[in-house]
Amino acid sequence: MTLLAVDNLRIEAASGGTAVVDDVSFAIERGEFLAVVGESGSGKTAAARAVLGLLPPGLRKVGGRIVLDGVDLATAASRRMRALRGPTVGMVFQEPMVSLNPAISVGAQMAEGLRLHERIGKSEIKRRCLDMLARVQIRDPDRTYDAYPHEFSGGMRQRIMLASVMLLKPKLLIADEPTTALDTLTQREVLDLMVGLARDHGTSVMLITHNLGLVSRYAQRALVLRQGRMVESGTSRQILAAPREAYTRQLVEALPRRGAATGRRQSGDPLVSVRGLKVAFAGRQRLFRRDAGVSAVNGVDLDIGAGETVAVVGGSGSGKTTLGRAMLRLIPTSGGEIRFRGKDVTTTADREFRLASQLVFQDPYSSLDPRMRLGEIVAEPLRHVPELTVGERDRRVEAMLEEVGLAGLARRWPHELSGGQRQRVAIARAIVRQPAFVVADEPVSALDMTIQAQVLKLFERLQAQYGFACLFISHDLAAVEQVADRVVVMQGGQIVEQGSRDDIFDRPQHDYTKALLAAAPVLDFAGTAVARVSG
Amino acid sequence: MRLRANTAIGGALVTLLLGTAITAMFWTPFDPLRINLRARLQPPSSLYWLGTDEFGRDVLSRVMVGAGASVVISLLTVLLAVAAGMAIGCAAGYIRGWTDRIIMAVNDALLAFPGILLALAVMIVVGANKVGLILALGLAYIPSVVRVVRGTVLSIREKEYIEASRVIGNSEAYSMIRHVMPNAIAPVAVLTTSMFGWVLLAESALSFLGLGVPPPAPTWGNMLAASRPFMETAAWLSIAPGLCIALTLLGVNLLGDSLRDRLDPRMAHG
Amino acid sequence: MTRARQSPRAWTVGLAAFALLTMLGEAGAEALLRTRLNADIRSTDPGTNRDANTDGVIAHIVEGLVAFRDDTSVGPMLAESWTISNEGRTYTFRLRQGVKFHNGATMTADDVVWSLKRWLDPATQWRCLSEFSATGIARIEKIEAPDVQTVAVTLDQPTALFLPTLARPDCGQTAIIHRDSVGPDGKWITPVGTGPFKLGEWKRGQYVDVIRFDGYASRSEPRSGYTGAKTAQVDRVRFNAIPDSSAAKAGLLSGSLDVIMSLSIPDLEELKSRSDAQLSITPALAMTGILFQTRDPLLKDVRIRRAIALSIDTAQIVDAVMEGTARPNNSALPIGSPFYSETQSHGYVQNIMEAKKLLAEAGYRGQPIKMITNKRYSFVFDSGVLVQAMAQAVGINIELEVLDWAAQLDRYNRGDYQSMAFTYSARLDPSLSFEMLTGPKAAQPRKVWDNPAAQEMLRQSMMIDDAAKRQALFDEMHRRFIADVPMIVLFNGAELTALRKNVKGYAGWLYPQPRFWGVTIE
Amino acid sequence: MLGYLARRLAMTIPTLLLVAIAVFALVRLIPGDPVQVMLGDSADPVQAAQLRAQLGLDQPIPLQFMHWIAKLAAGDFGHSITNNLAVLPLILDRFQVSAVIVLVAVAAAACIAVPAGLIAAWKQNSLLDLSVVGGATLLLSIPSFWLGLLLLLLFGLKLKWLPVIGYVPFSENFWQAATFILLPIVTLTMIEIGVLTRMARAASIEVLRLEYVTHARAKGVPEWLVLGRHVLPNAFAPTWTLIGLVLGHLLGGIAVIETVFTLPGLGRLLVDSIFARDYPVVQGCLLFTAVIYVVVNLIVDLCYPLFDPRVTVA
Repeated sequence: MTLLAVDNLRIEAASGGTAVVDDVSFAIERGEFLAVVGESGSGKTAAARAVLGLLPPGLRKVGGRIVLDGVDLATAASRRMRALRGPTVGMVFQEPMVSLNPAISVGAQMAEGLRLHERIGKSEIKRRCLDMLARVQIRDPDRTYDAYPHEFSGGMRQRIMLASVMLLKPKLLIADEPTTALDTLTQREVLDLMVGLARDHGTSVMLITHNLGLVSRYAQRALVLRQGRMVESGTSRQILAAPREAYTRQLVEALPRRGAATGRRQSGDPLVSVRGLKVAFAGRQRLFRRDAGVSAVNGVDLDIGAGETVAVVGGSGSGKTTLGRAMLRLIPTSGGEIRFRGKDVTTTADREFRLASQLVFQDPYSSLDPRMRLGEIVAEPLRHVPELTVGERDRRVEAMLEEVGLAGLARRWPHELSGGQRQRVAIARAIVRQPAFVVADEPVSALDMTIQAQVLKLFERLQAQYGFACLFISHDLAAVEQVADRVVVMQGGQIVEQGSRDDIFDRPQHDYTKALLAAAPVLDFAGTAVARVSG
Repeated sequence: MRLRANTAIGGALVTLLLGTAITAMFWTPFDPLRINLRARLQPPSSLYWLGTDEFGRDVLSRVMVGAGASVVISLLTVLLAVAAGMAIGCAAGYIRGWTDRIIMAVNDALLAFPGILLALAVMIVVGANKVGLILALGLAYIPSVVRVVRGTVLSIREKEYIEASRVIGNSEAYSMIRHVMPNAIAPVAVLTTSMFGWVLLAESALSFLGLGVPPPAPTWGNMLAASRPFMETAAWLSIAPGLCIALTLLGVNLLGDSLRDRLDPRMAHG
Repeated sequence: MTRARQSPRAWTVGLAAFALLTMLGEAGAEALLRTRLNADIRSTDPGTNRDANTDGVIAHIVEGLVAFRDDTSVGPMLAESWTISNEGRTYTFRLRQGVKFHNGATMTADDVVWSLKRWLDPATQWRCLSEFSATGIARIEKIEAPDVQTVAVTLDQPTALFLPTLARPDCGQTAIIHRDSVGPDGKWITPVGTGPFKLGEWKRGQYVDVIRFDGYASRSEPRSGYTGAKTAQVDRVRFNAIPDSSAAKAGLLSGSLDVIMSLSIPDLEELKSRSDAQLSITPALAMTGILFQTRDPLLKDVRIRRAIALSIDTAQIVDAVMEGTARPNNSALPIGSPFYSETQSHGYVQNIMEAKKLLAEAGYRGQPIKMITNKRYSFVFDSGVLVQAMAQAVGINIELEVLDWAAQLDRYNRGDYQSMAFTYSARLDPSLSFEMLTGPKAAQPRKVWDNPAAQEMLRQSMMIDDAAKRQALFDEMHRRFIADVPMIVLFNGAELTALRKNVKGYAGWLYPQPRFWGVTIE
Repeated sequence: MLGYLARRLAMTIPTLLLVAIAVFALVRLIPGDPVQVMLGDSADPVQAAQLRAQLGLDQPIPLQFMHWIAKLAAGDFGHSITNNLAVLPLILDRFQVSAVIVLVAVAAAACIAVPAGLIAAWKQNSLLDLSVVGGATLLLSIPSFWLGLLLLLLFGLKLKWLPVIGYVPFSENFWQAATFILLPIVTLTMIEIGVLTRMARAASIEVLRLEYVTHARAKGVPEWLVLGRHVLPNAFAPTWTLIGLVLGHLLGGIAVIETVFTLPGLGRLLVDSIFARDYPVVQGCLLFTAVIYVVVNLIVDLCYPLFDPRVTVA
């Protein structure tokens, strides 16, 4: 029996009349798991909000019909709508940091829904909340009940969120990118919990995601959206294994895959070599004492050869970003040494090392000065190339921009560009001085799938062309698999395993590495990618 | 682009203000300084549109000339406060360490005084004239600017493009001038518009407390202050300059809002 | 009445009601007159730690040998009469009989000698001690009491100012007080005087009361200045310290005050129309005018100063500024002084042509002249604005600079100004009126008129006691004063006092201080 | 908590010391001195010198400063030069007047402004929002004393509902006192409504955008409860900080309003003392004002966790 039927839905921006969702139809049966797949701007979130009748300000539904559990939402009064929200349809949001009210205790937020929708006593409410907290594997439900959201990590908050929604046993659960902000391991845990709970309560799930791996792992059916329009729908298997539409194919192909083993093996002396590196963040300075510090990197040994790509993987808090920053001497180290071309650069401000090393940032929005034009941004590193004339410099900038596919855009401002284009600018800025060593800190994780693929490809090509060594920091194992020569796995500030790419991916030794690989969402169909769920 | 209501109204009011100020440079109905003891405290009439004051001077002419004086004083004051505040705030926010601590300690100490009283005291020290007024009010508002600028600089410092600049090999001073300052200008611009309003208010408040721009040159503030004893007998004396101040402030505030909306579109309305 | 400290706890309706009840219970037959001071008095010790408010209250409690009359001449007070001998150097006072101190003791020559000697003791810190030093009017060589009703004072040189100085209110009228006023260590306790009122309760910061002295022995002639008949008709006078003049005005209109003094001109219009208030407008001795710095490179040229004087219409200024409560006066002597004669009424007559001619002769080409003024006294400020406007009509470029009163006083005392609109407080003797203007600038920078001939005439006027001779001197000084234009006197002020309709018998006089003897409440 | 309090108080000491130095220096920089004011135009140099010696003003400035600080440390603010009253009781007395007005006005303004801002944000871009923002901006643009004068003109002179000027302490007659301070309170309230409404609206818009609001709605929570429970407490936190700043500044700075309504408040005392060069009172007032500012901010910070449990004061 159909739980939700959406017919010819059309949503427009209130101001301009631009369609955000245009003629979208789909249905969800009871107990079914539907994935709605799309990149940014596909209208997938707007469509989901429309089901709740909670479109954000600035958007309005202008056409189509939504029937939820036999109720046509267009005719439902707001009181009727409120009665539906909660017991009939619940929603889990993307950003765990802002989806719980910081001013109200966890228990009160969970109880709020129960109090509104069910006539049960206080103690019964509390009992059910505690049960649910235990169900989502919160360690200390009693303490959690009275605690405030800010005391929990992102993964824990997402569990609390899930618990508070599932408490009402909704018939439909809408999950809007529920794990995008979490690291791979946590992502897996939360999603497994969600699916388990949904199964227990017979809840249908509408999962909104851009991650095809999740689709293949959890969803029975999938719907692909692009710029507000439906591209394709069908069973997950059919869509992923045999996409009919070009766009769907493009999405599937954009999944990173292992390249041929390159010949970029470490040979001779390493370009950058790190021994026993330690980074500790000082505690807060109090009036008379200093709080105990946190050790973020704790005794790391690492060699990177010229032209080699070494990937650092690990969950959040593993110290991988700190390692990258420390190796570029952007944050002070508290122990160990860094050598560049055999020279100790740990404590001295070495100009040669500074000019020969570069960094590509994760967030393309904050890494470009909004008050500078692209040409100026890319030209800035060339200030420190002394013998360059103005004409030569301009030529090099223009050539570099062309190299990253932004020819002729030197006069543009960063805010005029898309995320992918910005990341290209950031890469151009890093490469223009032809560095020997580049640290790329999650360079693609903020980008859409198809864009990720393009940027990774660009990065590979540039590396081949300019021959710089690269420390590639990522939690996305798929991307790592595509670009890395060697892989270093970090946990708790230490390296737990390192080896060649094929060794790590095919023959992981350490439990943590195995867990990471197991959690990585990959397509488990024959054809495009190989499932590597370890036993 | 859609013309926003606040941009339109604010722009119109400010244009009116500037137009009046410029017109007054060349023409006013009467000499704003000419005393006519035979026509004292005349209510508004066809001859004197806004009436005359206790010395028989034409209120309309004085309001017109006062527009220019008020604008110039407010602009220069804001300029002084923003320029000094920017420099100090940037230094504190970027150098940090002891410099920052000392600057902020002094700044906090200054902030602990009500600005208007600080200005009053400074005004007595340097003398009640236009320069003194600009100096006094400028000084009184520098701490607020320093505070905003420092906060902004501290948040910009954490932006990745500053780190990028460091990675490139740029010196701290270069990063400061090339990357931090330009990006700190936007929030300061918003502050500037509201400060313009504060200064206009403070100028009139100072006059009210007995120390403003010296007569006979009219400013709205000293006109308003002088009107107080005639509240009951000649209300038009206080209504004209008061309304001018209120309308100008409204215009400036609305323009400030539209500027802020442009920087932070989420706050937009209408 | 319970005067609870104003604490939040007291802001309850209950307590307010209690206060109301006690207030009602207290309302008896006592005749209470309530007036206002703009600030609390500084002490009860006459002529030492004092200001104008202190003087005004103290004048109800203590009296001196002599006192000013209504026309600022000096008349006997505790003295019955006096004779001057020894070439004007010895003053022999015959004391009145049966004068009682507040403690019941009868005044004798011994009390007078003790009091005078106490004033002359530097430890007393008498304000007017310097007048009797080498730089002052004369030194006192001897104070004797030949008998119980006679006191003789011998000076080192004759002076016309001896009696006026003794009578000066700011000198505490050189009060004759009983020894019980001070402790054995000489420290001040309380004024045990001979006045028509005794000191009552002094609630610092709020009010000071004076209570009728039933044992008062009044003079027989009618009330005149600080002397004549002084009978207290009310039981008690309360001087409330109310700093804000508007609040005081509201107090009068609401009936919580009976008398308020020193009203401003704008207040006048408002109060005129009120049926429950009456006004008392008296010419005052204060003097408002425009001061010039004769050492200024520009203003040292008398032609420019004169041009300014000729550019203005004094009568019009006074009329606009004082709303008809004062008359124009270009003389240093106040209108109402016995020495104000026909000569003094000749001042400057507006003459635009002449002014322009003088400016051309002086080679004046619009150089700015700074004029300091203040907003504390609206009549000073308004005078400045009007003089500026009138001078502009003949091409004189005056720039006004508004200072606060204290800063202006500082500039005045240092002589650091080009010109200023200024107001002088009351001087009770014509010599003193000139003395406040005349003097060598090198030694006394605050003096505006540095003319050796005038200083010599002033010195003589202080020595001679003969009225006709003094008149001749003052007339000559006036002519020179007008010719030199060290300043332009514009007008003497007016004392504006408002009273509730039921207050009878009040009269202002030349000296701007209230007198509550002879006043009744109906 | 106590430790935090102690630390915060310790941190204010250098600030207050700086304030004290600044105050003292500023006061002595002002031309003219109390002796000249007291003696007026008849200041005889000998007398003036005598009086200066009596008041201790003839000593070197650093020495005067040391004396003042030493006495301050013992809690003695000195005595007024003009009327010889002890400074601290004088200040406290006047402060009561200002404090009542400011506290009542700011509380009233907050009670009106926060809901108004919340509703405007909730109905963002509607006609209601536009009129709330417009009204608030208008109130923000009116000079406080002018507004005060207009209110005086209307209610005091034309309608004669309220007394025009004056002041009666609450201890004397509660209702009469209330009539005297009603207009000043209304004036100040209207001005502050402008500032606070805009702040509350901006903060509410920020909060309304956050997902937990949608989360609450997605649970079926009715709209009034969404606003009351989820938006208001979170939007109030930044407004609360602003209220603290406003309070801190107003408590020392409503001289203008006190002048319009002739109230014997702290601001007036300070202005009058500056004009009288009453050094001990000026110094005392300015220092007191600074202390109030610091204390109010401390209280605001201490209360902040009530609205935002993320902030702890430990």
